[in-house]
Amino acid sequence: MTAENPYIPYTATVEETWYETGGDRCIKTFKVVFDDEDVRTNWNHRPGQCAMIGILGVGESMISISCSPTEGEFLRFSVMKMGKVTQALHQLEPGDKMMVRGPYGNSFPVDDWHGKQILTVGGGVGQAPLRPVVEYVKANRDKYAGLTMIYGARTSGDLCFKGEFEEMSKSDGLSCHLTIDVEEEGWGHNVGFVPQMLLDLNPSPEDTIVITCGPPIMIRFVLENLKKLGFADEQIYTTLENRMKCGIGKCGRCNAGGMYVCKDGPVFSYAVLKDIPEAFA
Amino acid sequence: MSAMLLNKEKWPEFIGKLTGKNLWAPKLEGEAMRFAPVAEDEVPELTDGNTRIPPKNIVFPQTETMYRFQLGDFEMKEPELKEEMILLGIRPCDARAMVIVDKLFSWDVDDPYYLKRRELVTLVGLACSEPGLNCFCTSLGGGPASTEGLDLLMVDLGDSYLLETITPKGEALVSEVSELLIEADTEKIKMKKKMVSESEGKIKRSVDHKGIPEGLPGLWEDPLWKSVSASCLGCGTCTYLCPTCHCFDIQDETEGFEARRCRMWDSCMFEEYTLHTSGHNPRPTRRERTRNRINHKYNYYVDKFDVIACVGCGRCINLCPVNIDIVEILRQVKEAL
Amino acid sequence: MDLEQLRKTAAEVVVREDVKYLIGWKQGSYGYRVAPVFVEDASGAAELLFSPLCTANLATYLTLVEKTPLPRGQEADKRKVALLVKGCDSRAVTQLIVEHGINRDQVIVVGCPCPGVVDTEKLAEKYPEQGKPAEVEWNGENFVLLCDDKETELPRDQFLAEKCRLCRHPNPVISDITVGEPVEPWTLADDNGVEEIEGKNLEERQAYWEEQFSKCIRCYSCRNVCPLCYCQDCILDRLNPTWVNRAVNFSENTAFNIARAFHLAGRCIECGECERVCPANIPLGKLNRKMAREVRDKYGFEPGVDPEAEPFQASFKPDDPEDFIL
Amino acid sequence: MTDKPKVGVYVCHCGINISATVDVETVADYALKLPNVEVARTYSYMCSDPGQVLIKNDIKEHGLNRIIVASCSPRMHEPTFRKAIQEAGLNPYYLEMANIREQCSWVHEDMEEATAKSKKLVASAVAKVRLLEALESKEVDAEPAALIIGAGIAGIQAALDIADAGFKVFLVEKTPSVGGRMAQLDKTFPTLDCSACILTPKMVDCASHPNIELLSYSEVEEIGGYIGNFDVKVRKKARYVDFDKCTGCGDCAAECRVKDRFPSEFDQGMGKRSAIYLPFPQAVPAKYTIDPESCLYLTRGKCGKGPKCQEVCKAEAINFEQEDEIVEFKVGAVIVATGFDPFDASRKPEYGYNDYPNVITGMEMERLVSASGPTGGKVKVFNGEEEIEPKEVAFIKCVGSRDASVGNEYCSRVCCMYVAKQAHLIRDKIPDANIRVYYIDVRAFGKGFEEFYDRVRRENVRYIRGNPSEIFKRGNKLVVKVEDTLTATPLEDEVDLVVLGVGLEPRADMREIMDLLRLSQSPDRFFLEAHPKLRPVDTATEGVFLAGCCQGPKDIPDTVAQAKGAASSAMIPLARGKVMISAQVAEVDEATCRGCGFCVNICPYTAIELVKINRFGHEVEVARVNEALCKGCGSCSAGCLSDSIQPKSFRDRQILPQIAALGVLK
Amino acid sequence: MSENYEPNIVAFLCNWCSYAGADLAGTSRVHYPANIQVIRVMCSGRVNPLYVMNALQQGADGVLISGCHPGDCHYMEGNFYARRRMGMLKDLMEFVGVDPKRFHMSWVSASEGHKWKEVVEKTVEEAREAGPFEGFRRRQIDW
Repeated sequence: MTAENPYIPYTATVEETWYETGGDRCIKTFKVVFDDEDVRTNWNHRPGQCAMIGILGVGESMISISCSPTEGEFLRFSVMKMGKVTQALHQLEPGDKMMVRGPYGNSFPVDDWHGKQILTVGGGVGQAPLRPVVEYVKANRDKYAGLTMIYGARTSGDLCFKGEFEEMSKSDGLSCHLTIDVEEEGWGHNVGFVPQMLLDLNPSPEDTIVITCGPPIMIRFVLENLKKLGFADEQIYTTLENRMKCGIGKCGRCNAGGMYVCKDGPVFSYAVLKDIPEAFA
Repeated sequence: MSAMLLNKEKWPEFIGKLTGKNLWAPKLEGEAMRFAPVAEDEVPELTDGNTRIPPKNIVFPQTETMYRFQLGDFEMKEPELKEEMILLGIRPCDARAMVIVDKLFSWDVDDPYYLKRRELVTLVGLACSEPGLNCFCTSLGGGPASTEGLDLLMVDLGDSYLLETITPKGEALVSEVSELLIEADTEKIKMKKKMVSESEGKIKRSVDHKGIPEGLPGLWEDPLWKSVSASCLGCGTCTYLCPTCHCFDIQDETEGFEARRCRMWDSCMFEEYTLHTSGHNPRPTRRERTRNRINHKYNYYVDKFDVIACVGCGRCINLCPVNIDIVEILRQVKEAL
Repeated sequence: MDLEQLRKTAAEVVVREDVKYLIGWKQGSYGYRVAPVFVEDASGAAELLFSPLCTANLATYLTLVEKTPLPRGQEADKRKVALLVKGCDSRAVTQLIVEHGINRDQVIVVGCPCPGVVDTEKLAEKYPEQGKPAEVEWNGENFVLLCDDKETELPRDQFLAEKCRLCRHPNPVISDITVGEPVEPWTLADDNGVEEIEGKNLEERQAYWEEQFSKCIRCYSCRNVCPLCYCQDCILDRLNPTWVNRAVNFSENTAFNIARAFHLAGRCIECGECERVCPANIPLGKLNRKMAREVRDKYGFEPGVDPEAEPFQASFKPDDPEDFIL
Repeated sequence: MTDKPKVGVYVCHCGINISATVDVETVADYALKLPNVEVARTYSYMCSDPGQVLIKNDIKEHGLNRIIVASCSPRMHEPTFRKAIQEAGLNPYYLEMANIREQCSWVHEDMEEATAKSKKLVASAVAKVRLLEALESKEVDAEPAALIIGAGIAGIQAALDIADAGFKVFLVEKTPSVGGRMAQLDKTFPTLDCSACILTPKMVDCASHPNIELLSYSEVEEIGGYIGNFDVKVRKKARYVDFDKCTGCGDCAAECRVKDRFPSEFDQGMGKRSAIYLPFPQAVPAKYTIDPESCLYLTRGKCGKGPKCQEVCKAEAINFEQEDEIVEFKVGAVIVATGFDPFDASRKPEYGYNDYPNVITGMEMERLVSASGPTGGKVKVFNGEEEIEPKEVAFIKCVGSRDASVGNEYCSRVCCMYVAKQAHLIRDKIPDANIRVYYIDVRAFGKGFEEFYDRVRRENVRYIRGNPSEIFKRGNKLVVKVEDTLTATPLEDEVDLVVLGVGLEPRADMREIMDLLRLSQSPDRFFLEAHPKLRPVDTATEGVFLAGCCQGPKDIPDTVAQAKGAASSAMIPLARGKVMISAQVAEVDEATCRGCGFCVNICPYTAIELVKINRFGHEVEVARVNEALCKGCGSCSAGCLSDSIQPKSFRDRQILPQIAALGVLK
Repeated sequence: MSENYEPNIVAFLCNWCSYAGADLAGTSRVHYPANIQVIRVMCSGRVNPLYVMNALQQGADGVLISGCHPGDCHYMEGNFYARRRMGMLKDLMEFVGVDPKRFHMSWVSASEGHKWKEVVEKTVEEAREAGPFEGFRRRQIDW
C-alpha cells in the first residue's frame, strides 16, 4: 500500500506539557511538533478541527486541536484523563512521542465571519475547540468587529487556559467574562452558571456569531437563552463529539442521525443541528 | 458483454484452471455454507442457497491488520496486499452489496485496505434459481440474475452454465478458460430469461420502500421502535451477517514488544459501540440502536449515497434468534407513514 | 395445552396494577419461528402461544432490561414483570434469585409444564419452512405439525430437542401460577454429544474445538441470549484489563468460549439457548452440559433448583474432589 | 506531578549469593530496555544502608516513582525497601520485588538459565510496577475494653490481667456462676492443691474488680464490627431473682416446693438441687437463680397457693415478672474462653455407662471424692440397689480420646494425670482397695507429671496395658474384658467400680460462637488458631483471641498461661488506642458490580456486604467492602464474574501484564 | 517437538505457604529446573481461573497453582475455593483438548521446601512431555 494510507499517523514530539486542571479527570495540555519537516509545513488545520492522537500499542482518541494555525507550526491538545488512551496520553512528557493523524472534520467558517462580532460561550473542557477561534480572531483582529468570550466551569480550578485571559481583557475590542458555579475566596469574577451569565451580559444579536461548546446540559440552556436574546439559528454554531475510531467517515459509530460527526461535523450550525434528532442525545 | 457456455462436463477442468489463482467458493461446513479457499484438487459444487456468512469478509475481513510495529519504535509496516483472488459463486445480492459499500469506502477519503482488496478480487456470480425463503432482493433493485458488481455471471441452465462477462476483469477470466467455452446461442439466452423470471416468481417476500427514506425522520419518536426492538437481544448477528454492514472498531494489540493496530467488525447493535468513556451513551437502549440500524440502511445511506444499504438477502431474518424481521419492521414503518 | 386458559390467566395478570408487562411467546413472522412478546394489556394476551415451538427462554429478558439514567426526580418503574416459563426457564429464574439478579417479589412466574419442545432445525430439514407460519402441537407422546391444512405426526424420538432429551425438570421448579397439568418426567437419554467428545483423545478434541471455535464470529448472541450472562459490563468486552482481544481468530475465540463456559459452570441451567442462537452452529451446549454434569456428579450440585441454595461458584465443601492435586 | 511511571531497577549481588549464579549486569542491562525503566543498577547489598541510599538518591535525582528491587524474597525485605522509598518521599506501595535469590540463584545452577529467568522475573515486575497504585494505610480508634466469653479459669485469668492493666472487661458467663470446670474439680494434679482453694479467690476478685463487669447467666447474642470496634449485644437471662436484693441466704431453696428434686449440674447430676438454686456454695455471684424449666410456678403458672420462695424471701428478691435484658457495649478485642465438654461416655455403649451405676466418669469421680460433693467426699457407689464402698477399682483411660470410632483422634492431654490423681485419692480414702488402670500409653510430659505417676505406681496402683473391649455384669461384679497387651493375656477382671477416664471434647454449643465471630475449627473440631506455632492464641479474625480448652485440651497451668497470652495480645490494640487497617484491601467498582453477592458468600471475614445504591435513578444492590475487616486475600475477586471487586496491588490489570511478560518475553 | 525444548511454566503461589515453601527450598539450596517463574499472590483463592487460560494463550506451556494445605489457609478458606475453581477449569480445559499435563495444582506448606522441588520437577517434566503449547496460543501467523 501507499503513503496515502489515511490510517497511518505521523510521529510528533511533545515539546511542552502542563496541567490545566486537577483531580481524577484532570486536563493536560500538550504542545507537539511533527518530526517530519514536510508534514510540519504541509499540515494545515482550521479552527474547530480535530485530530486523532494516540500512542502505538495503546490506541487513538479524537481530540480537538486547541490552537489556531496562526499560532505557529505546532499543535496543542488539551486532553481530559478518562479512558485507556487518554490515561496513556497523560503519561507523556516533553521529549516523548505522540502519534497524530488528521486534521479531521469541518471547521468554524471563520473567514465567512469577517466584520462580525464573535461571541464564544464555553464550559469546562468545551473551551478547547473554542480557543482556536479566539486565537484566530486575535491574530486577525482587523477582520473582526470584536470578540466576547464567556467561559465558565464548576470551580476556578476547572477552568482551562487560565493564564491567557488577563492579557485578553487588555486588548481593545476583546472582552473575557469568567464565571464559576460556586463562590470561592479570592475569585474576582462572576459566580453563577454560564447560561445565566449569557442572559446577564445581554449581547446584541446584530452582526454577531455565537459559538458554544460545553457539557450537553449547558449547551441546551445556552441555546434556549440565545433564542430569548433573539439570535437566529444561522448565527449559532456548536461542536459535537461522539465516539470515533477512524476519523474519516468509515467506521460508522460517530453518526448523529445521518451526519458523521467526524466528517460532516464536528462543527454544526444550529440551523442544521436542530433537525438532527440524535444531536443532543 | 459476451455470453458463453460452459458444459458442466467441463466443470472440473474449468475449476482446475482457476484453482491456482486463489479461488474461493462456497463450501458446506456443518449445516452452514461459507466461502472457503478451494484446495488444489478440489472441485466445488455450486448448490442452491446462499452462504450464511456473506462474502464481505473477503474484501473486509472480520479482523484485519492495518499495520505492525515494535513497541517503542515508530516504524509502521502495512501488510502487503497483492494476491489476486477469484470469488466463485457469489450471489448477485452480495455483489450488489459490495457496490453499495464501495461508495462508503471511497467517499472523500479512500480506504486503502478495502479498495485494494476490491481491486484484487474478481467476482464470478451465480444467478439464483432457488431463492431463499426470506429473499427480497427484487424489492431493492436487485434480482436473481442482477449483474451489478459482478465481473462475470454464471447461470445454471441444467447441463451447462451460461457465462456472461460484465467487466474487463470478467473478460480476462473468460479468456483464460476460453478453450472450455462455446458461444451461447439465443436459445440459451432465452432459457436464461425463463429461469430468471421463474426465479423471480419464487421470491415471496417484498418491501415497498417507496417513501420510507423520506418518511423515516418523521417516525423518530414512533412507538413502533419500542415494540420492534423489545425482544432484541443486542447481539451482532444481524449486522455481522449483513453484506452491507461495514462498521468497524480499531484496536491495538501487543504481544511482548510486537504489536499491531488492527480493525475488526463492530456492530451498531452493541451497547459499547457508541458508549462514551464518560459513561454517557447517545444510543442507550436497543430501541435507539434498532432505530439507527433501520435508519442507517434506509435513510442515512440514501441521503449520502443515494442507495438503500440493504440488498434483501434475508440473512438477518433467517438468523435473528428472536425473529426480528426487517421486512416486518419496514411494513410497520410503511404503515406508520 | 389449553391456550384459552393460558391467555385468560395472562390477561388477568397483565391488568393488575402492580404488573408492568407479561413476557410470553407469540407466533413468529414465518415458518417455525416464535417470537418473544411483551404483553401490556389484556387484549395483547390473545396473541400468546405455548407450543413445542416455544424454545426461547424468556427469563433472559428479566435482566436484559436497560436501566438508562432517569431524569432527576423521576421514579423507576417498580412494577412487577410476569413471564411464562417452561421447566428449564424456571430454573433460570431460580438461579437469578439465588444470584440476586432479580428480586423474587419483582417477578410473577407463570409456569407452563412442558412436555418438551421440538428441534426446529431438524424439523426444517425434514419439512422445509414455509413463508406462512406453521403450527406445531403436542399430541400425546409425539408432536404434530399443522401446515397448509395438513397434519403431520412428528415422532418424539426424532424431533425432540436435545436439551429436552436431557431435561430433568419439565415442570417449573418455581411458579406463582401454573397453567396446565404437571407432566411426568421422562427417562433421560444419554448425553451423546458430550460423550462423543469425551471419547476422543486430546488431539482429536483439540482439532474438533479448533474447527468449531474458528467458526465463531463473536456476535455475542450466545452471551446475550443467556439468562445468566447479565453483567453490566462483561469482562470479555473490557479493554483494561484485556482478557480477550477483540480480534476474531481461533485463539481469541477459544479464550472467549472457555471464559464463557467457565463463568457458567455451576450456573448454567441447560436451557440450550446459546447453542440454538449461534449463527455459526457451534455446539456450545456440549461445553455447558459437560460442566453441568461435572458439577452434578463430582460436586453434587444442581443450579437453579433451590432459590435458597448457596451459589456453586461462591461456596465449597471441605471434601470437594482433589484427585487432581499433586 | 507526573503520570509517567519512571522505574528504577536495582539488581542485588547479595555478596555472591546472587551474582555467583546470575549475571546481574546482564539483568540490569536488559531491564534498561524495558518500557518506562529509567535507571537500572546493580549493587553488592541492596538492603545495606549504602544500597538504600543509592535508591533514595536516584528517586530524588531521576524523579523515579516506581522501584523494583531484584534481590531476595519479598517476605524477607519488602518492609525494608518499602520504608526506604517512603523515606525518599515515594508511596511505599510503589515497590515490587523480583525474587532472584531464594527462587532463582539458590535453586538453579546454570548461570545462563538463572540469568534468563532473572530477566523474566524483572520484566514481570516491571510490567506490574508500572500499574501499581499509591495506597494509604488507615488508623482507627480502638475501644479500650475487652469482651471475654466464658468465665472458667481461662476467662477469669484473662479478665483479671486485662482489668489489672486498667482496661474495662466485660466477662460473659452462660451459667449462673463463674468458675467453670475447675470449680468442679477436687484436687489438681500433680501438686494436689485443692482446686476450690486456689480458684475461689480469683472468682471473688473478678466479681469485685472495678474494671470487670461480670455478666453471669448471660449469653452473647451478636458481635459486629472489627478489631478495635466490636459492637456486642449480650442477653442477660432472667434469673427471676432481683440481683441487687438477693442476699444469698438460701431460705428460698430450702423452702422450695420441689426442693432437691433436680439433678445438680455442678455435681454432674449426682447431687440434687431445688428449682431455685445456687449452683454450689462458693458460687460467684452468690445470687440465687430460678431454673425456669424446673420451677412449678414458671412451668405450670401455679405453685401451691403461691410460690414458697417468694413467701420466705425477706429481701423480696423473687420476681417472676423479670424478663431477659439486652445489654449493648463496644469493645476493642474479644477473648473466647468457652472451655470444653467432657466426653459423653454413653457414646461408648460397650462400657455400660448407661447400664451400671458403678460405671462412672472421671468428672463424676471428682465430685465423689470432693468434700463438698454429694457424698461429702466418701467414695460410695451403688452396685445395683446396694450402696457399697468399692474395693476393686478399675480406671480406663482414653475413653473418647485417640479413638477414631467416635471421631476424636486427638489426645485429651489431661486424662493420664487426672486418672493417676484419682487413683491416688482412692488409695487415700480406701487404703485396702485394689486399683488398676487400663491404658494405651501413659503420657506424663508436664512438670512434675512423671514423678507423680511414679509415686502413684509406688502406691500399688497397677498399670495394665490394654484397651478394654467390654464391661458386663457377672453376679454382683462388673467384669472388664481386656487383653493385657504386654503379656498377650486375655483378662476378665472382676471389679466393683469402673472409672472411665473420659476425654475432652469441643463444646456442643461452639457453633454459636463460631457463627458469631466467624471462627473456624481445626480438624479436631476445637477452634482453629491463626498459626499452630507462632500465633497460638490468635484467630483468623483480627482482634479475636482464644484461651483455654476451646482451642484444644489443656491442663490448668497451660490454660492459665494461654489466658495470659491471650490477655496480653488483646491488650495490644487496647493499649495503642488505635488499630492499623491494611491498605491492601479489596475495592468494588460500583459501576460494574452486579450485586450477585458471590463475594459476600466467599469472604471469610464478613468484610463484604450488599448495599443499595442509586444508579442513575435506579435502586440497585452492589457489594461494599469494610476495609477494617478485609485482609486482602482476593478470594472474592477470583469469584467475581464481572471483575468488579479487586484487591489493591493484586488487581487483574496488574497481574495479567505479569503473566504476559512471563509468557511472551523470551 | 524440538530436541532442546524447554517448557515455559508460569506459577501462582500463595504468599503464606507455597511462596514461603519455595523460599525455604532456596534457603535449603534445593535445586530444581529453572523453567518455572512465579507470580506471588496473597492466597491461592486470588487466582482467577482465567489466568490459566490467559497464561496458555500468552505463551506459557504449563501453569502451576500452589496454595496451603486444606485447613491451613492463612485466610481460612481461600484454598478451598481455589480447589473447586481449578477442578472445574481442569475438566473444561481437558474437554476442549488442553493436555492436563499442562496444568497442575499443589498444596505446599511453608515447611515443604522439598515438596516444592518435587512439584516443580513434576510440573516441568509433564509440560515437557506435553510439548510446546500450540493450542489456542496467540500466534503471529494470524496477524
